[in-house]
Amino acid sequence: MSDEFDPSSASRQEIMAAFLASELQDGEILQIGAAMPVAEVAVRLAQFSHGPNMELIFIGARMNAAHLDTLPTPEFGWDHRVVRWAESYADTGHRFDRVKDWHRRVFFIGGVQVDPHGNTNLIGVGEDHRRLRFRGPGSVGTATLSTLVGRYYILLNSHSARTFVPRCDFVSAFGWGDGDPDARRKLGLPGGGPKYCVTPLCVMDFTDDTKRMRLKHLHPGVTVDEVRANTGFEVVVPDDVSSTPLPTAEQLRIIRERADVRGALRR
Amino acid sequence: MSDEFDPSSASRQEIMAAFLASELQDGEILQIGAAMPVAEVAVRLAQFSHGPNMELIFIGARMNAAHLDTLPTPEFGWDHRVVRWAESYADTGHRFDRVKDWHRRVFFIGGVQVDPHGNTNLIGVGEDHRRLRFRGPGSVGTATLSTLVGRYYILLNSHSARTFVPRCDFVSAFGWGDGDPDARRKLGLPGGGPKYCVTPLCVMDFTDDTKRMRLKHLHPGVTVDEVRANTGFEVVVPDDVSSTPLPTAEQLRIIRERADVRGALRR
Amino acid sequence: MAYYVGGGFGGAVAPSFRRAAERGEIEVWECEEGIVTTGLRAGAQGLPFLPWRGGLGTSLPEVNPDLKLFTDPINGETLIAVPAIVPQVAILHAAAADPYGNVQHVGGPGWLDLFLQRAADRTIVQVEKIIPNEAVRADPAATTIADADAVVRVPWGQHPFYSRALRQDRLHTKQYVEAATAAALHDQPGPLADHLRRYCTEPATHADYLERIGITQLLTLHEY
Amino acid sequence: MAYYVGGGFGGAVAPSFRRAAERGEIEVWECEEGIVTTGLRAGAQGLPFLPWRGGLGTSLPEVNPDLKLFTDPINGETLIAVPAIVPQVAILHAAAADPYGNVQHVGGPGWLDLFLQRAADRTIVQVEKIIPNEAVRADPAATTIADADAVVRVPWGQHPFYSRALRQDRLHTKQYVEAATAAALHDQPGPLADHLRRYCTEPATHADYLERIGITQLLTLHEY
Repeated sequence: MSDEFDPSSASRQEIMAAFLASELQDGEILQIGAAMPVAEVAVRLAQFSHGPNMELIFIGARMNAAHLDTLPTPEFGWDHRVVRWAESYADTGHRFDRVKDWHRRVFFIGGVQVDPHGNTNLIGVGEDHRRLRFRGPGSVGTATLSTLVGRYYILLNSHSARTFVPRCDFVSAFGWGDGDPDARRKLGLPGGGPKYCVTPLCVMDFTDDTKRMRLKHLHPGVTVDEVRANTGFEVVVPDDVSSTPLPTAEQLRIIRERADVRGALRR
Repeated sequence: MSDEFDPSSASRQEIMAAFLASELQDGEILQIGAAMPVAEVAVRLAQFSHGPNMELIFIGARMNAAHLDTLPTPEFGWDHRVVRWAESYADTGHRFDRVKDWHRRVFFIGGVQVDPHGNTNLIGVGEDHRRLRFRGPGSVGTATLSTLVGRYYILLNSHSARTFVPRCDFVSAFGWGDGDPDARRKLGLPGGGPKYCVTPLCVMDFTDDTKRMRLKHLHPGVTVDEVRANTGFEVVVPDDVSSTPLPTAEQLRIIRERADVRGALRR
Repeated sequence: MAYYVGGGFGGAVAPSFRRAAERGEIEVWECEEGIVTTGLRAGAQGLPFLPWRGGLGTSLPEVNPDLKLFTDPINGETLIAVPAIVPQVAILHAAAADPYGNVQHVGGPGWLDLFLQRAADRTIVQVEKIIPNEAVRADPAATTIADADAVVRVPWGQHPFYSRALRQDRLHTKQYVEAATAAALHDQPGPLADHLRRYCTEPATHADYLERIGITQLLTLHEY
Repeated sequence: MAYYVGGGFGGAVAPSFRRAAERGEIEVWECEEGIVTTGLRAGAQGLPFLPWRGGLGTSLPEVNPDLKLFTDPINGETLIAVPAIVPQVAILHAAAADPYGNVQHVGGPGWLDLFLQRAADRTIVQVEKIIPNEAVRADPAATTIADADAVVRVPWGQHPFYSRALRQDRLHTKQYVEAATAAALHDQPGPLADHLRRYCTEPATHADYLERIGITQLLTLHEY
């Protein structure tokens, strides 16, 4: 393997993608929404490296791509260069015909705001819903997905105190509510909730007792202080914060030659 | 026109079919269930004689057949010789995707039992549902259709006191309940309910104030006493009971040459 | 679960069902097409119930106490709450599937099949033929079931009933209905026992069964 | 009604919508894909509401008071009652229709289109081409809408967006999004006014509009 794939050459986003890929188990059903480049690469890497039986669902296009040499990342929502490989379609609306098995699915969710308990907001920022300071893109399908999928990952393109707020102005996907580990069961939400929050600075999980965000891994070169300075609430910092594992050379090769050929994560 | 189509040669079932056809307006959507030979011929006669814009729905196969010389009557449920002309299918289950416009539809309903207020029973006969004396075929889609369609016709292959009972042991399609003209509105049933009951002996409508079956037409050769003797409740007999109109020679020609080529109604 | 047990297959009411129901040997969950569709949809959507209007005023909620009248929380209308129906296994027939469980119906799914599949925990689909995965990818919109748990190649698997490609074997169903009627209503069990032995218990394989029907008869079932 | 006004078309949030919503110039019926689907289904089924689980615990029932929490009458679970959504008119794009209103999508209906049609009082479908009624009868299972109230032949009618056969004109949507962003966020209304004049108000016919796009650009939109 040449130096081209030296683990130290991994970009932050490549590190995020490799970390997420290592989370995904063979045989799982991975659902990827629009405009999630890290998740796009993560599921491809997982499929190509250790998940030949994974099913990938891009918006509504479901496929197994294990036999392909490369699968491009989409440049827009329904990019034919991706969805042409579909084995079935489940269009908006129709995809709710069967949700009883969504506990088998894994999902990735973004947010305009994220609070310490993993509740997320895509609706907007402001006190008055009729006069938002910032109108967000809307809930898309995240209220339903976060309710039902086996687990999901909060995945952000930036890590700032503007995003990580003590309390979301609005919640479009319920994570752990006020931090009661039983909150989801009490509400009747069958899905497993958010597992990790992955950002360009770090990976956070949730404490067992209060379901509060806790630093788990720092990406190389990132300090605890940097995370603290860019998080609008007190993140739990345990003694044993470790470095995020770097992609192996083989993982980097797969990312760059097969999963992210146009280099979306290297910009 | 030859004597072959002399109106006096019409069979009872041909008279029933012609009467029903005269009820149907051009542009209406006519839904026909399984095992309803008189209705099968009636809708074909209506389409061929005066209803070029009618839509016919045979079980789930929707078509306009006005351009055809003949359309066979089915010998069994999904007879390919009929459904091959379909323009669309709405299969069981899928056909409930849109019921909001079923007020535009006309339906024909049978019954193991029929009561004076047009409630009908396809479930069975007996006091105890778990030990019926006669187990009927079941409600099929009639509970929903009778709730929603603009109007329907109760159509029976025989007229006997076993069928016309003072009170159905079970009701699978609600007609006029206990006879309150407002009963359907009070229950929230948007459909118009049963208009006529058509049998091999007569045509009955419903009184305005008590929604009780009332003799309207007697088929040729049938007497009021014959109807009374074969009806298990007191049917209202007004002064002006008239004869059921006979099919015209032209209607009979269409029935025998185009709508009922194999003569299902002449046996 | 009964919404229709009648005419389409050759008798007014299926005779063996009729006898068993009349004798109380089986429990009948009395329902109706709109109601069973609603219950299956609730099962598929992971909801405890869905509301339906058809059946108001009828005996259905009386003879089936699982159907509950309730007041809708928006307009205050009375509706029927149909509880979720969740089959453990749906067993279906379809035209084709690839080896990965992508099923493609041809000429429409027919009947309740997709509703059964969506509500069921698991689904087994017998198909007329296995097609390559490439054929599925060539027309992904034609895939009606994306994740069957098992597919089984069973040519003429719809026999003696019909699919969208093959007719009902009316000779065979007539023979069955006559035998079953004799057993159920006239206390003559012989012909039905013969029929069941010949077509159900004796054949060791589906091919054995088809041999007993005969290729001549099978070839008459192709619609066009 | 907003469940998504974002990225797929070229911007994170559609700029003109964003400005109008932030200024309170439009009323936003905040919802979500599962919820809007449920409301449309209620409309199509003539029901006052249907229940949905997705959205429990979120702000959706607060910011949209039409969504009401209620207790299900079977299991006693708390669910969201989504009221019926009934569009007066659904305006859709599809591949083909015959002159009688039989619409056939090719490559799947896409998006919410069939749900809109089922819930709407009336439906107008623009199609790439009109096909003969005989072609419809040759494949009735392909008919996705059996009773459109009007069909209109509009070649490249999906432009600048995409259908299952034609790509999005990303050159055009990019130009629009840049102009709309300048107007909405940077107080530079000129480019948007030019764009709207050139493509919306000036063209007298759809063909006029297509001439301004140019056949060269249109031909790039054919996927294969």
